[in-house]
Amino acid sequence: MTAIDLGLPELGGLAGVPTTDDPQKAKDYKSDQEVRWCPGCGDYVVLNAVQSFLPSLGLKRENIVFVSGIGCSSRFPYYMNTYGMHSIHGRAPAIATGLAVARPDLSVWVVTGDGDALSIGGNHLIHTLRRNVNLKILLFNNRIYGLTKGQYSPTSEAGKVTKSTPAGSLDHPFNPVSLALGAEASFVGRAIDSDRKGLTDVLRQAAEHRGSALVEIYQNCPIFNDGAFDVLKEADEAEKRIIPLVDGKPITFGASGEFAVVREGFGLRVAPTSEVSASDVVVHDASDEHLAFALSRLSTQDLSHTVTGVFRKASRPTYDDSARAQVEEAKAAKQADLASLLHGRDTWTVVG
Amino acid sequence: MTAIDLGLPELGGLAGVPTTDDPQKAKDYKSDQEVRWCPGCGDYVVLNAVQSFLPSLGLKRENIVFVSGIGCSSRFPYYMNTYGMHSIHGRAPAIATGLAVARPDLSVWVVTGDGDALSIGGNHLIHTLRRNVNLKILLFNNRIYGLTKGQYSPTSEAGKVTKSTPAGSLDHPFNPVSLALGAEASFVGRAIDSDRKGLTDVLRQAAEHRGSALVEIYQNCPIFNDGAFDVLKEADEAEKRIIPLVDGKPITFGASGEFAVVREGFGLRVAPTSEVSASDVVVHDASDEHLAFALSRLSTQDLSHTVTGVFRKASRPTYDDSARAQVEEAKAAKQADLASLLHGRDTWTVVG
Amino acid sequence: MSTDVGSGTEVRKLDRVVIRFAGDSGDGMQLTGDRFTSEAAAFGNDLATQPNFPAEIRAPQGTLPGVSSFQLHFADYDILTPGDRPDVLVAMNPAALKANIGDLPQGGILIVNTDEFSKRNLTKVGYAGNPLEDDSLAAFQVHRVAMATLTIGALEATGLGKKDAERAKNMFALGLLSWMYHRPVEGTERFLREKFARKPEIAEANVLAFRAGWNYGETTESFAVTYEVAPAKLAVGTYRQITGNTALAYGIVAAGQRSGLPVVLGTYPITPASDVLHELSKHKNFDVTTLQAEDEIAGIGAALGASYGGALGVTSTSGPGVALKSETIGLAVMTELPLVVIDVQRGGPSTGLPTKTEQADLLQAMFGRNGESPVPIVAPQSPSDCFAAALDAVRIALTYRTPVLLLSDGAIANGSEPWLIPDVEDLPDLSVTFATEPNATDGSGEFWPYLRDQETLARPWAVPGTPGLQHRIGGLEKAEDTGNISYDPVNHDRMVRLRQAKVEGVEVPDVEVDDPSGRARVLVVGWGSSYGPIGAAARRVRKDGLQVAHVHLRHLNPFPRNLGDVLSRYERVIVPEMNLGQLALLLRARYLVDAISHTKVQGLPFKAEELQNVLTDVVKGLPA
Amino acid sequence: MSTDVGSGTEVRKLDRVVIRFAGDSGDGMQLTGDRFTSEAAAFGNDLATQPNFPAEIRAPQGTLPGVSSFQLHFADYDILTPGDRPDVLVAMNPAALKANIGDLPQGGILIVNTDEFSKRNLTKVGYAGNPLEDDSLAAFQVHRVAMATLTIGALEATGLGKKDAERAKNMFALGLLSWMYHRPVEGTERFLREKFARKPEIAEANVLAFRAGWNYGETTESFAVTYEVAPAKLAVGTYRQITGNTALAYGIVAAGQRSGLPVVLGTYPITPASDVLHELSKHKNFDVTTLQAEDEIAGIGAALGASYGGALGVTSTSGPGVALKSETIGLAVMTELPLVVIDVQRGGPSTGLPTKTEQADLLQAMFGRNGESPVPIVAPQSPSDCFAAALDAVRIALTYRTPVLLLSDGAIANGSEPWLIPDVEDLPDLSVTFATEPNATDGSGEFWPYLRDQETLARPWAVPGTPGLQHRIGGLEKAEDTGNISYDPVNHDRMVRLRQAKVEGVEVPDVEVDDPSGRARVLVVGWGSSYGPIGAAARRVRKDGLQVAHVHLRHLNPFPRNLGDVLSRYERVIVPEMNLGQLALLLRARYLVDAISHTKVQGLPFKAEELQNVLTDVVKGLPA
Ligand SMILES: Cc1ncc(C[n+]2csc(CCOP(=O)(O)OP(=O)(O)O)c2C)c(N)n1
Ligand SMILES: Cc1ncc(C[n+]2csc(CCOP(=O)(O)OP(=O)(O)O)c2C)c(N)n1
Ligand code: SF4
Ligand code: SF4
Ligand SMILES: [Mg+2]
Ligand SMILES: [Mg+2]
Repeated sequence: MTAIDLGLPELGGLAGVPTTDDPQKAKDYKSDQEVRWCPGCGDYVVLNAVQSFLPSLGLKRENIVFVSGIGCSSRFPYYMNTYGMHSIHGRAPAIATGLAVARPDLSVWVVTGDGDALSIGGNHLIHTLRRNVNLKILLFNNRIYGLTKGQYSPTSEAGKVTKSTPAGSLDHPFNPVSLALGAEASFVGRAIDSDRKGLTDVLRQAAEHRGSALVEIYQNCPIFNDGAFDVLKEADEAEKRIIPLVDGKPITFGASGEFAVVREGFGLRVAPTSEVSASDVVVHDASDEHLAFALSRLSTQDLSHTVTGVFRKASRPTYDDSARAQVEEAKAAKQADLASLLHGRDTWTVVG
Repeated sequence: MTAIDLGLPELGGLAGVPTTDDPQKAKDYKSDQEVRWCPGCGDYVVLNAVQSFLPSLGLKRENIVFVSGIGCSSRFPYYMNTYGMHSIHGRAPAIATGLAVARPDLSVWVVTGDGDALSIGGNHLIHTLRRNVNLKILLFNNRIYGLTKGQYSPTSEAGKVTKSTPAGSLDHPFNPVSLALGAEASFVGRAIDSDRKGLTDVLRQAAEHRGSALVEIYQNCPIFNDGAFDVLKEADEAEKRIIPLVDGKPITFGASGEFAVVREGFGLRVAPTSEVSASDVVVHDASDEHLAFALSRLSTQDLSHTVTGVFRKASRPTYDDSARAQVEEAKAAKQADLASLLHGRDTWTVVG
Repeated sequence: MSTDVGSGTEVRKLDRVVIRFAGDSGDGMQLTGDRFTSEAAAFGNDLATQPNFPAEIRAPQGTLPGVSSFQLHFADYDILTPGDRPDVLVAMNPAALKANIGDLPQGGILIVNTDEFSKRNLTKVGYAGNPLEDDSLAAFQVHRVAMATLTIGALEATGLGKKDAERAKNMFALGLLSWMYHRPVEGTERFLREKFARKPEIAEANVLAFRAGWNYGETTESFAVTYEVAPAKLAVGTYRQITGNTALAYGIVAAGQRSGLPVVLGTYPITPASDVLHELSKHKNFDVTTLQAEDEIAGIGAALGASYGGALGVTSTSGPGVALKSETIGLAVMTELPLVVIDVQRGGPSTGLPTKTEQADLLQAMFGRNGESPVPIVAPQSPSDCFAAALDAVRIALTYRTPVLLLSDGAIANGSEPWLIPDVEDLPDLSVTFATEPNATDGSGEFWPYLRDQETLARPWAVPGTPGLQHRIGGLEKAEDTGNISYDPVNHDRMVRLRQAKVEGVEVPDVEVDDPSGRARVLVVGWGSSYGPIGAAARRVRKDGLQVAHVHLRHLNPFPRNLGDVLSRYERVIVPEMNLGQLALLLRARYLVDAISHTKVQGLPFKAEELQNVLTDVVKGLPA
Repeated sequence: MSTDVGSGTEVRKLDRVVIRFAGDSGDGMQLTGDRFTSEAAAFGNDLATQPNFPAEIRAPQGTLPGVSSFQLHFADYDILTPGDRPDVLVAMNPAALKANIGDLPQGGILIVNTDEFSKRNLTKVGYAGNPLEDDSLAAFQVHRVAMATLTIGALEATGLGKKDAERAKNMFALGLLSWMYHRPVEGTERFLREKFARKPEIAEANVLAFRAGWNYGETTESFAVTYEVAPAKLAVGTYRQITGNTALAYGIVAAGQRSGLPVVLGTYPITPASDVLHELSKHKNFDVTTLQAEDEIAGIGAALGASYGGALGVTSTSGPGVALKSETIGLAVMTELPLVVIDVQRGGPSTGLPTKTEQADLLQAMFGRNGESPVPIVAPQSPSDCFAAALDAVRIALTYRTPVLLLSDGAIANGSEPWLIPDVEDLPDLSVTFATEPNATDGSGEFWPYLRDQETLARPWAVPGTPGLQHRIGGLEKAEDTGNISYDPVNHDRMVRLRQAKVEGVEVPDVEVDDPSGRARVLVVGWGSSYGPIGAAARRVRKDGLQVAHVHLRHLNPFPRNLGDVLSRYERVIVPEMNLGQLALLLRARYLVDAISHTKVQGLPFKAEELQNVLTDVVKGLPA
């Protein structure tokens, strides 16, 4: 751990960001740019959810920044009436890190896609997570490259037939939640584009978390991967598949809680609630990294089960707070005397 | 999964690589290049171990290739009398992937450092692991950048004072085994430079595994991070700390097995063997990804406990086998008739 | 020049026509254009095409950014460009009209689908009034056709829903235009039946709509004139239509076959290069492996690894991807392995204009790496030429063991033209010889991986698996011959110069000067996709009785041996480029010739007319 | 010219001396050299130094690759280089002798530590016999000194183990040389006591060894001559020694202070640039944050993010790192944010010669990005000049809102020289003004992030947190003024030219021509670290009565306004570079001047003598 224990983790994710008492509306967060996603794209729903959610934080709008990479989803910042940068492919977490380090008074959000974050940008993502930079990372996972017109992505199922894989793709996909947990993430959540309430709830927890918060959002791309998440949207199927997490609560799901999550070895399995004893039902504990990992594995690629909500939330010093603390400490310890720096220890003088 | 099920996973890691009956010695694997690591560097020990181990595989030497990145450890290929490429920083897995795809008759090894593999090369590493390319990746982890003279690395402990972090580093380190597991690795092992037997055993299992095998090797850098693993080398300390894994065996350790690994929640803890019932002692199962993850977390940065051996070994089609199978299938299905390809479907003819 | 036919319609003979189909991205304009192209090709015209997509995947319907268009130029002689401006504009909605009308010359033919000109649609694109109803289109020959209504009417009997029926209106337009230009129609009907083989009712609907369009022209009297463009006298042989990206992919496949090497493409999708991957991924039966990597760096890394293993390693990308690949290109320079790096250039800098064309990566290709890191550069000059350029790039890569940069661009990539399909037997033999024996010249019996071929300066290609030739290569400077790491100052200097000499020594054909009269005093020098417009401009200038010579460079590094000589023979050298003067810079530096740049960086190809004016001015400005 | 002193030793006065200490990397040669340098500085000489490390961290002891050396040049006048060849070579072992003797001129002084000349050590480096015993060193003034033995002897009383005692032999050598050159010794003794403050017995041992060396000279009669080099007449002021990398780091710190901005360095270690990070990481009290990122791309990304947030973003690397950063530099060009990119050049291509110097990244800096992507380029000419160059780079970045490439190199980075420390008050004022108000010129009350300053063409810097100025930027082409995404062809052309014009309009001072007689007909043009050798060569040529003019470029892009004019005034222009002629290419292309390249790519700085010969030949070759 860092040498300086400032008790910083106790701060909220938004500490230091100026607030306003002026009432805000979703509309205030809409920019004047025409939204240019395809009709029916899941990105619209997420955009609306974010625009509706932000006013509840009561922040000064000018202190919010959205940084994105490249991809359909990465056009997000243009539509937000906040500050924003639509950067280059995969690099948004790196750019946002510099910004977050330089500016404790900003709420910095990263918007990225499954290709942007997990393909070209995979390294920046995992390093940002381990450093625990105070960024909220929204990963729009449509399991396809949208902007480049439909190649398979690192989250596409193996065997996927796309423009670039007419005989089927060969790669075993990433499970973004597992990957993030393996990369020491302090906060990982998941939501589904169509579930405004669930999404908003995860966004709120992410915003409140001090440190990197990765939120995977299942997002439909009606053009190149239509219906990828349909089974999670048809009511009866959804009930059998979606496992929403509430910290401290037993993990049950289904229309009337008829399914429960119980242990199996070091992992988990789903059982009819009626067939297990109440004490066997796993109680969610977002501070337990092992449970989080097991829940991530329960969420299989084929969506037989999809865990949503906050998998993990842990307190750890953030990189940016610590970096600023080091600077402040140094300033307190030693005056910034440029002349004496330039002179150093060994000088000599030439006189006329 | 890929559409073609060739039952390939049943193949050994070296299937397809030509063997020889000529007896081989360690010496045969030494190149004529002078070894140029610092005196006492752990890299020597690993080099010797690899050179001593390879003859036992009975492969044709010319069918072995070592590909490395940049770093002290990455000079490894120069010292091997095999084919080799000392490439550029962080990119060895990518280059080796192309080679492995093109050449099923080669045994391809990647040599890399904690900076090379986990800092600049992190993305290639995790993608190689998820793809399960048939590569053996030796990650020399000295928890420091050796070649550039001593900056902290992604595996250095937080708070580390180095040339680039006079006030202590701020990053929470990666746990390479956890990271690999989060990235869908099919084989992950760990060994300690000084433990020739343990190292050789992991190397053997890695070689036999068909798919990506990541082997983390704790390696001492006497110049810039001396003694980083000393506690694992002093006999009495080592006994209390090193937890060697044997698949199918209860996990106990200590001079006379006086410590045992038992469950705690979804994770693990160490207990005196005498205080737990035999049935509570966890039996290692390299096919259980949850157990592997728990074991990786038991191995803390401070080396209180260090699990060694093979954490995980799972059968999954390899990317390179599948890619070749697709090509072979296509060849079988359709003749390679260039003229007809060039003509396509719509032609017209201009006559004199 | 004109005759009457049965229907009473006058038939005018033309030598060339440019048609532009424009509509919403959902209107199927690309398909319509493609089909007309095929009809023209089947008829024996020469032709060239230029599609123009919106940047968005699906921009909102009916908006200006959502307009998609397809321009084709067909003629009774060999033409060079898709045409500067349309003679005929087909506008399927107000947005298409607004976005394209500026390009239609006075007197041009405008065919409008009136059904879309609702108040709402007009306001959406900022029309205050309805241009079909005021006199703003007075300068054109306007044909107002209710295409949707007519199509729906024609399909009533099919029982197809209104919405589905309306979808076929692009085929109505195609039918009408086919009638106007006396095109053969069988091909299109066959095509539609094949394309929708699984949905016969859709196939039938499209055929019906197509015929309805034809009949509309034939039966109504709105069209007083039809046009004939006779077949072109083209070189004898079998032709097909081909886009640049397809030709490039075929060139790579052919190179694999002619070299006997498996092809490994390591790549990452990016506009406008992705289609090279898409195309190659279909041809695994030619021993082609395509690897969609995690990023550009991994893509080129895999290609280089495959080359090291004895395959033909290829990577494809666009400008921003080249930037990322530059470190690995440097490694390929140092390890002296064959590698083809395809850059389908697009508008820059940074993300720039991803769907637009530009030639602004030449200097990046030359110099975009640390240290002295020379690479040969090859550029195709038209869509079909991508095939030959790819073979040539592979020839250089294999012969000289070097990465080669192949600079295509967005205009070539998506544009198409007829291609005289070569005989497979006539394709160059690209077979290579791998090293199999120790080669040391000191009697040591060792293998020296950097002992060079005296003629090509290439080093041996000794692939893993070859007994006795075990060796190690890498990015550190190597000792001459032995290839061992060397920090020796004099060796480094020598190796830097050897690598440079190797690239400078690449055999490339002399440039041919297109100077029919032999009396030109002005030379225009171009490279890449500007071949068409420059060539067309030169023809026009000559038609005006002025003289201009044209040299078009396929090889940008090294330059052809005779180039300096050629340049010195002219009083003025003018270099049109879709950048700020990159080739001009190289020519000036190399030959100290006062090459004058004419630059345009609009994401669009040059127009022949524009260059004609530029050249005319220069020629007329010469001292007497 | 020489006098006798008490000890009977003759004292000769010299105007300049070059000493090279050479030994095993474990022998402490860098420390020894540093100390001698400090002594010379304290004495008032002008001086310049050049360390030379092995590429390996710890190459095997006693081998050629393990040799480490430190050369210093001190004089009674202002000198420009660390010297071509040593007058005195101190060789601590056979490897050091073998590796360095080739540079010692005939008659040079050679001081050898005989203790290491064992059979084993000799064979290790390939000596058949002992060169100290045959006549192979006859051409030199050889002093055979058993330094280890003498040191151990001197330390016997301390009770220190033999091995520890022997370690101090470098101080013995220093003492001996200090005696020979009449150097002040107090500084060194004080230094040793401070350095080993925590291990007083080691401090004492080193002081004793140092004195023993001194006394050895004073008491034995082996040395018949000692030498004096009088203090130099330097500009009045306070001086210190400084290396290029330290000066660079200080320049950045100073720029932060003078601009009032926090500094954020985002970087990744790489030789020879890492020391910039190391140095900056020590100065957090100046509001400097250093971020060691996961790679070069993340490093520059973080720097750019910080700039976007209103900090001074800086990134530092060497050539291979620049290759990786190129895509992000392009983004900085497009977003028009200030950013300083430090490239401490090393031998290339690829990994190349990481510990050696080269100037071969100039064209990469100019052109190494996709599209038309202009950036200003600044190059320091000596170690201490890095300070001013860094301030200048920051000035340009902040004033014009642009990434700036700062090209240092390995020779400058590690070399050191005295630096006349500037007064802090005299440093330029770099303060910036952030945008705070809407600025639209159409009365809309909007904020237009791409509305340019008329004079500088810079856009406003509106940092997040500023109320009312919310806006979005990115890598896609922007509409002029509003900065909205624009695919408009004409806008793109205009923006490409505006970005170019902005960089071409950067204010840089005119070049000053060093042509003392005003009669030179030959002009030598250089840039970067070749300033010293070119300047020294020019002096020598002039001493020989010939005339040559020298121009040294700090600004490579844009070139100074008067450069074309200056070039045109000379009959011959010669451009020496440690590359294959990169600046020459730019000069030729821009000014059509027949600049002749003199190139050397050996990983080593030019020698003044070599350039003297080149220049002399050119001058003498002029037509009368
Ligand atoms: C350096 C670089 N490489 C490649 C591209 C092309 N590219 C743009 S977005 C993208 C992938 C988009 O996929 P994803 O991140 O999943 O976003 P989506 O469009 O699906 O929202 C690619 C390959 C690019 N713009 N830049
Ligand atoms: C593109 C690039 N960036 C940076 C470097 C400098 N560099 C070389 S090795 C290295 C890190 C080495 O650390 P590690 O991988 O842990 O290897 P070790 O030397 O410790 O064995 C760095 C930063 C480089 N050679 N190339
Ligand atoms: S392509 Fe897919 S992800 Fe992209 S905008 Fe269209 S629907 Fe959305
Ligand atoms: S610096 Fe460390 S890792 Fe590198 S060779 Fe020396 S001891 Fe080994
Ligand atoms: Mg996606
Ligand atoms: Mg390391």
